[in-house]
Amino acid sequence: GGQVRGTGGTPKPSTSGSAAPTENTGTFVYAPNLGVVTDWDPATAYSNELVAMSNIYEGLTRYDARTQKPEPRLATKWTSSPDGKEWTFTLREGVKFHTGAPMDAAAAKKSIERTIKMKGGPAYIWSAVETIEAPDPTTLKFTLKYPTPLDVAASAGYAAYIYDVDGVDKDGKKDGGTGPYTIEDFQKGKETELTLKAFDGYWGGWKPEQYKKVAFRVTPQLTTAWQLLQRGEVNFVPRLNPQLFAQAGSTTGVQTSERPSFQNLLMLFNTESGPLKTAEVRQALQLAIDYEGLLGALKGAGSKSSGLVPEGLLGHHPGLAPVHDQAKAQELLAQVGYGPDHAELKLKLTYAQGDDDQKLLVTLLTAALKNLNVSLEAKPMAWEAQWDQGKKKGQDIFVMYWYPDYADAYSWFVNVFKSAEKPHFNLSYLKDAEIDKAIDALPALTATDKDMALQSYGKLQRTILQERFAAAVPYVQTYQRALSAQVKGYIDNPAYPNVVFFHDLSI
Amino acid sequence: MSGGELRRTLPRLPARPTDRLAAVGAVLLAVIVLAALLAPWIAPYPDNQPQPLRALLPPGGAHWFGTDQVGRDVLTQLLYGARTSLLIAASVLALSATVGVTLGLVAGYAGGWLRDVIMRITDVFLAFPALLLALALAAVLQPGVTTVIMAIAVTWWPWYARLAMSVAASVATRPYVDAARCLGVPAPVIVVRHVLPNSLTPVLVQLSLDAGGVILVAAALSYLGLGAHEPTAEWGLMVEAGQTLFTTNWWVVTFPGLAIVLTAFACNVLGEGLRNALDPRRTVR
Amino acid sequence: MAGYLARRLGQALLVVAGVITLTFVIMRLVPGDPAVAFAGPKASEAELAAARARFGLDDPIPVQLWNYVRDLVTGDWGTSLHTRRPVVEDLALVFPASLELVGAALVLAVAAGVPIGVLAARFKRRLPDVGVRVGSMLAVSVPVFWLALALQTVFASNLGWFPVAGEYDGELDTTSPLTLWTNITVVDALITGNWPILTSTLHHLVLPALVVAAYPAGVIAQLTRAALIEESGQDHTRLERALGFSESRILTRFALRAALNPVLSLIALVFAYSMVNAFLVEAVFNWPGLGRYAADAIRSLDTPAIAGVTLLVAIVYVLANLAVDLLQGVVDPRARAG
Amino acid sequence: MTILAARDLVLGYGRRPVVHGVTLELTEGGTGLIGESGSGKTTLARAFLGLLKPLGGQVVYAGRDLRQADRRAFRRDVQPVFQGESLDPRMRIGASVAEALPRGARDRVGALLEQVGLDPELAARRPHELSGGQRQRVVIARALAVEPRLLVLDEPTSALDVTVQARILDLLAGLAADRLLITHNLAVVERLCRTSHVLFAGRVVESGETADLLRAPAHPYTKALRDAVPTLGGPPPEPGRSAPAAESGCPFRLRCPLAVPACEELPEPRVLAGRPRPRTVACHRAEDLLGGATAP
Amino acid sequence: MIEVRDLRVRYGGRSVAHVPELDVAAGECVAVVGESGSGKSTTLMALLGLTENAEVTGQVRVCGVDVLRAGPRELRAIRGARAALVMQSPQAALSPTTRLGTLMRRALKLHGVTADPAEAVEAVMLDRAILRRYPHEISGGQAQRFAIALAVALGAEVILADEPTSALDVTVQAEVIGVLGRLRAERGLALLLVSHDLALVSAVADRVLVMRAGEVVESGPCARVLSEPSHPYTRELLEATP
Ligand SMILES: Nc1ncnc2c1ncn2[C@@H]1O[C@H](COP(=O)(O)OP(=O)(O)OP(=O)(O)O)[C@@H](O)[C@H]1O
Ligand SMILES: Nc1ncnc2c1ncn2[C@@H]1O[C@H](COP(=O)(O)OP(=O)(O)OP(=O)(O)O)[C@@H](O)[C@H]1O
Ligand SMILES: [Mg+2]
Ligand SMILES: [Mg+2]
Repeated sequence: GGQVRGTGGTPKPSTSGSAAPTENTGTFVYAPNLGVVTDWDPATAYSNELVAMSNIYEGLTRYDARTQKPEPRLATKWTSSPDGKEWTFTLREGVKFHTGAPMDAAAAKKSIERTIKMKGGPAYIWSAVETIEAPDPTTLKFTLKYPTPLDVAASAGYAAYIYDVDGVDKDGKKDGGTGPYTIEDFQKGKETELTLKAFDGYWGGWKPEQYKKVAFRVTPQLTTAWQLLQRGEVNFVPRLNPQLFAQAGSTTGVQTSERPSFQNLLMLFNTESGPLKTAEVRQALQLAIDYEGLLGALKGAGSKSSGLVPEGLLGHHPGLAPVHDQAKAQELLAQVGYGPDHAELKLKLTYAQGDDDQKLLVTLLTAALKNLNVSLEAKPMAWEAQWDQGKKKGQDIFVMYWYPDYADAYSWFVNVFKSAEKPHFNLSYLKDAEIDKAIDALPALTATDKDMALQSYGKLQRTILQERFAAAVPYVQTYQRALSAQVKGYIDNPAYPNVVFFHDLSI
Repeated sequence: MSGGELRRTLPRLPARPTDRLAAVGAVLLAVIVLAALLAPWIAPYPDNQPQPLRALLPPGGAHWFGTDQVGRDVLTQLLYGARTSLLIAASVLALSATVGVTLGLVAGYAGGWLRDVIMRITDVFLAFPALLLALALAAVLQPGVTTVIMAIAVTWWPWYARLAMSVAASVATRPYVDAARCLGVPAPVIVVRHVLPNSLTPVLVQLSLDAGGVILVAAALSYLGLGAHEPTAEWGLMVEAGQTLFTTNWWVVTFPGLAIVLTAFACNVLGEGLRNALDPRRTVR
Repeated sequence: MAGYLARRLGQALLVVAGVITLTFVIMRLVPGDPAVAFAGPKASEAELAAARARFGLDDPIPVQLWNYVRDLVTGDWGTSLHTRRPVVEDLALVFPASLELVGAALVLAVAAGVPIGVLAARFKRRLPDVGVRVGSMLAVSVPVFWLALALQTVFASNLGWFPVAGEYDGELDTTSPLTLWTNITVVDALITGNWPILTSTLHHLVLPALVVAAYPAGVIAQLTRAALIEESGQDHTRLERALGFSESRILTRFALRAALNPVLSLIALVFAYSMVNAFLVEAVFNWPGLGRYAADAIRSLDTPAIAGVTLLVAIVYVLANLAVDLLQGVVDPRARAG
Repeated sequence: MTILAARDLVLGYGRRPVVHGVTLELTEGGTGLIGESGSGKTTLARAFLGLLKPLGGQVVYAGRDLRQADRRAFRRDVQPVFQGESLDPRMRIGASVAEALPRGARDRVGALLEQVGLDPELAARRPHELSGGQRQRVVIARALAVEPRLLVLDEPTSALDVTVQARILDLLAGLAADRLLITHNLAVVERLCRTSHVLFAGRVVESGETADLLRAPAHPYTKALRDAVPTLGGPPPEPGRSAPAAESGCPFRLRCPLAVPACEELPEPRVLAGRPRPRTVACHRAEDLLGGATAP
Repeated sequence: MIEVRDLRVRYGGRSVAHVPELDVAAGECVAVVGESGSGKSTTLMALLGLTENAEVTGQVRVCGVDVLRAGPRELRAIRGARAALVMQSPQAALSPTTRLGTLMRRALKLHGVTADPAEAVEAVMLDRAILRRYPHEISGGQAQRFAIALAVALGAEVILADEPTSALDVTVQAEVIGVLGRLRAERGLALLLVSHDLALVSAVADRVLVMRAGEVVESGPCARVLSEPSHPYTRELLEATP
């Protein structure tokens, strides 16, 4: 398959009012910078394929970042018991899998049970589930081991899909989803790696102006992607650099969308060994970061953080923004014998190789710290190597992104700041029983008492950032998308990074 | 190096000025080396001084070559980058020539199975595409200037081994080497006293030709994120960091690119001139 | 000749064996657990252990090497951690595109480099010669990645003469689908007479091939010039002159064939070099070849894939050398004796 | 007295033999080695100097196989003087000569140079600053430094002008050391070597006293060589038959005016008694040649 | 056939060869002898306008063409066809990648001469099979004779032979000299022979030029120069000749 240049690229202004909407014969071309699909199994897929699969498969719910709540998808409504351990979902009627089989509670149960059994990376979203029952075709009942907000978990971008277990095909020839699109052609390694076509029996129906075809054209270089977008050869570029994005904003035929994401950059300080064992040094580091300058250099690719939880998630508190105070930092360092008039402080930092934004942070931080007589040895590393070294406590500052697999702030705390015998992602090596206890209580609170949960999140963040100084949050990433101007209905949903829900679009 | 010594290592330099083009190369290279050495004094701004608010200013009064995406002066970064590039080139050439020439001389003089073994090993390294082996090694050793040097040297020495081997093998059949053997001079002494000095000319020529190549490979490695990294100033890195700005802020990419081209060009032209002057019969590889 | 061939083949095999060992050693040295690369960034310890067992990473090193060699020989080059498909299949898919690009570039390089070299030699030390020398020196001094960006910006983006990226117009897949035989688009389009795809591919090929061709064209021009000038300093050229042949005739009819020999052996070298240069160019022009595959593999520390690419390129190099050795026998009768 | 001898010596490069079973002794009064270009003269000389390992047979030095012999004594006894680049182009003359001297005796350089008729001042120069004749004298001086008993001379003068050549030959004739001389100049052999061996295609085809050899050759090749030398004021030399060396049988038979069917068998070297002194020849028709017979 | 007046060749201002007078008539053989580097080859090359980067002055007429003032076309017309050069080290003077037959056919075609290459080589007692060979597959003597065959086939009236036998075995030398002598007798060929071998010269040449350090020190009929030399250098040469 392929896109038809000219029809897909040239906007056909939809004459408003009386005339019947034009039939959309174009192909929507998405330009990812990496291969699209590596794993076609909806149970185990845990990578870039999310972008395509979210349009082929659907979960019970879909998270809406504006309302901060899961919205109905395959489930039309759901209830939970007061203790948050029993969840009952009512399924949508008349939904068919692409295989032709009907989607009912039994099928849903089968698919979730298969996902759990496959033990793929993302299957943990169901880890609270004890049993699943399907008392009637439209009722799906979960009994949990411990309370958890299952409606949010069920909105996850991975492993939450309801699919026909007989439709799974690891070669991507067919699929067992219920979503608006189904696979037309998949050729690994080709430039246009994947094309999707409309599934005629989609429960949500089809309007003439919607896109019936979608293609993924792999474009590693973002300048290339930008040029293709300008020439109308592609319709959507998930990421541009700030300069090109600014240019896109003033280019006719191109529209842009900008939205803070659920992904923030973390600088985890080694609280257990090395010079950062001293709390004052950690605090000084927090203060030494020129947050505004960094955001200025990012030119809109990031927004100021406030605490660990990005805006749009339960747990976000507006008052936790970090401050830049070079003088205070110097003072704090002086207290413990470092700084311009004292001994030189040498720090080791590791960050992701090939990430421009992290590199920017490193460049600015190195220069800023030099003025404080702190020499920062920053090493870009492949993730595997960086992580390996991190687990062995081989650095003073570990820089990484964090984002939740489903829209729940719990992810930051349980993974990054809960103590563990052997460090996994808690690379600030924080060990604090009190914090652990507060973290463990979070899911139940979220499932039962959202206000209490919000308070608890606030307290935890203050403890971790402002008392223990275990980490710094330089910024929250902002998604900057560029798309053809004639496309209507695009809304960036940060809960599903880089995903375009093509069915929502029209010309 | 005194004049006498120079003549000793570079024999038969024709009296007439070799070649105007080579002279251009020599001058160009001298300017670049000087600029690198004097960077701290001639650079208009201090090394690695980001000013995010002055980012991406076009070339003009305060910044002749503009500023980059974090507001560093591009000219300053270029001057400091010259140090990195030249350091890498010099280290790689020194390392690989030392290893390669030593092995090559031994192989060429000794001949027999020793030569076969050494040559098969160099074959293996030659079959490895330089950039790819360097990539793999950079992945192993962690990116950094030292890594670039090690990685490129590992892929570069076989060329010198080969070259030195073939030259040494032919020198070893010269009557004066035979004469030395007949006088009972021990083999290591023969290699050092007779074979080495007489094999050096083509190696020197190759070294100067290769300097440009090393700079290119180093830039490519940095460009791929496997070489020098922030905050080290390096030309390949500058191109990489700015590559997405080609259409919007051309100066960030164009100047470092030109710097690479000019330096490589200077080395190549100079090397070619030297070769023409010293041994016109050897062909380029 | 047969004995020579056998010896040459034996040497080539030895080199390949060495490359395999070296590849293996390097892959073992890569820090970071390949299992981590497979199991994903948020894998649990149990999942890591499973992945490790799956790749035999717990076996002793010699056993691993032995298994590795055995698998390679039986055509099992491992499974890519990233694409999760057999590496051989991946390579079969992406290699032809690279071959197409590099092949086109080399054809361009030879077609341009040799005549340019002849021109320079004919007008030695005069204006055309100086122009050619400066030009060819510049061509070998330009970083390909930079040249690629520049040409793309100027000729595709600003002037619009050539497509920005890709191998051919995507729509042709539907309007005139291509039957694959060799996986090399140009060749397949020729075989099946698929003109739309052929012309589209050639159009898309121009810029990337030009970029990849810059370096080989430069060295070929330089070498042709040098070899011709060397030839024309030889006694036999004097004889040809004494026989009344004109300079141009001497260059093209006598000297060129002898000069072609070093050019040929050079082609084997630049072939491998261009292959790697293509890696850098493919990313810019979005060429669906080995380079993009390798870049992904390196980024995701996909050990089997990196090893596969390395081996493939090394084997290509060895084969190219072999081919050149044999070709040299055809071009230069003196080489046949050796 | 014999210093060096070859017994059934087979020599070659790689596996390919170019010298096929040569047996000869280097006796006092100078030994000449003459023969066609490419016949293996240099190869043989290199073997005598221990620079080339025999593929078969042995070089005998002081009664023992060279491989078991005392290397240091051998190196002192036998020294080469080659044509061409025998001096390291990068070393000063003095240093080159000194290399041959033991550590304590470096001051003898000047004396050695004087011995070969050179100005000691030349020690400070490099080879390319000397003329060909001077260079060759330096080489001889260096060889003489170890006071050898035998000089192996491979075309020591063929690159030189006839005038210079004459002076070098005078020098050689006056030396105490004995010599093995390789040349294609028959007049030179006649002057400097009492005995001579004629090589053709890697085999010794004739050996004997030089004077006898040239006056009355017993092998057609020796005769062809002698007859083809132009003489001052003499007639132009007569062309002979041109053909490559034969693969089997007598290697010279394709060119030989006297060839008969019997020549398809390789002639063994045999001693011809008398006439006037005994000599060895490998030819079926030696007697006919000496007897003055012509082609059948 | 050859007329030289006051020929001087300079390399970078340095005079390397100076010939005040040299004439070679049809059927005649003139020899040039002298020490190495005395300018013998240079003189020969200058006669056909083949010196590179040299400054050549004087008067040179070869086969009626004023070589020093002729354009490239005129020069190419006499080169090979009328005045042929037989170079020192014959094998090196043949293009290694060209079969002998190909070279000969190309040369014949160039000058529009119809001659049978096979007959031409057989005339110098070479097997016609040699035409299918490459230069490295033949011996030095064969190459030498091939070069002569080439000159003969092209119908050259003048042959300039530069030390044609210095590297050769005396038996092969005899052959080459024999062929040239026959051509002189049969076709009135004019021969200019460079050599350092006085004995050979005395056997072949009518007249002789003795050169030293770029100057002609003595010239005259062969018999006279060699029997009663007037210049000390000639005497020295003669004395040294065994
Ligand atoms: N290094 C070598 N490798 C291979 N073959 C060789 C080598 N040196 C000489 N030969 C061959 O060995 C044979 C004998 O060579 P050698 O040099 O001994 O001849 P020569 O009698 O000294 O001839 P000349 O009179 O030309 O010096 C020749 O056929 C030559 O081609
Ligand atoms: N192309 C050149 N450029 C500069 N000098 C040259 C050139 N060709 C020859 N010469 C010089 O001209 C002089 C005469 O050289 P030529 O070759 O004519 O000598 P020759 O008499 O032929 O010597 P030989 O007997 O060694 O062949 C030499 O000093 C040589 O160095
Ligand atoms: Mg020899
Ligand atoms: Mg000469």
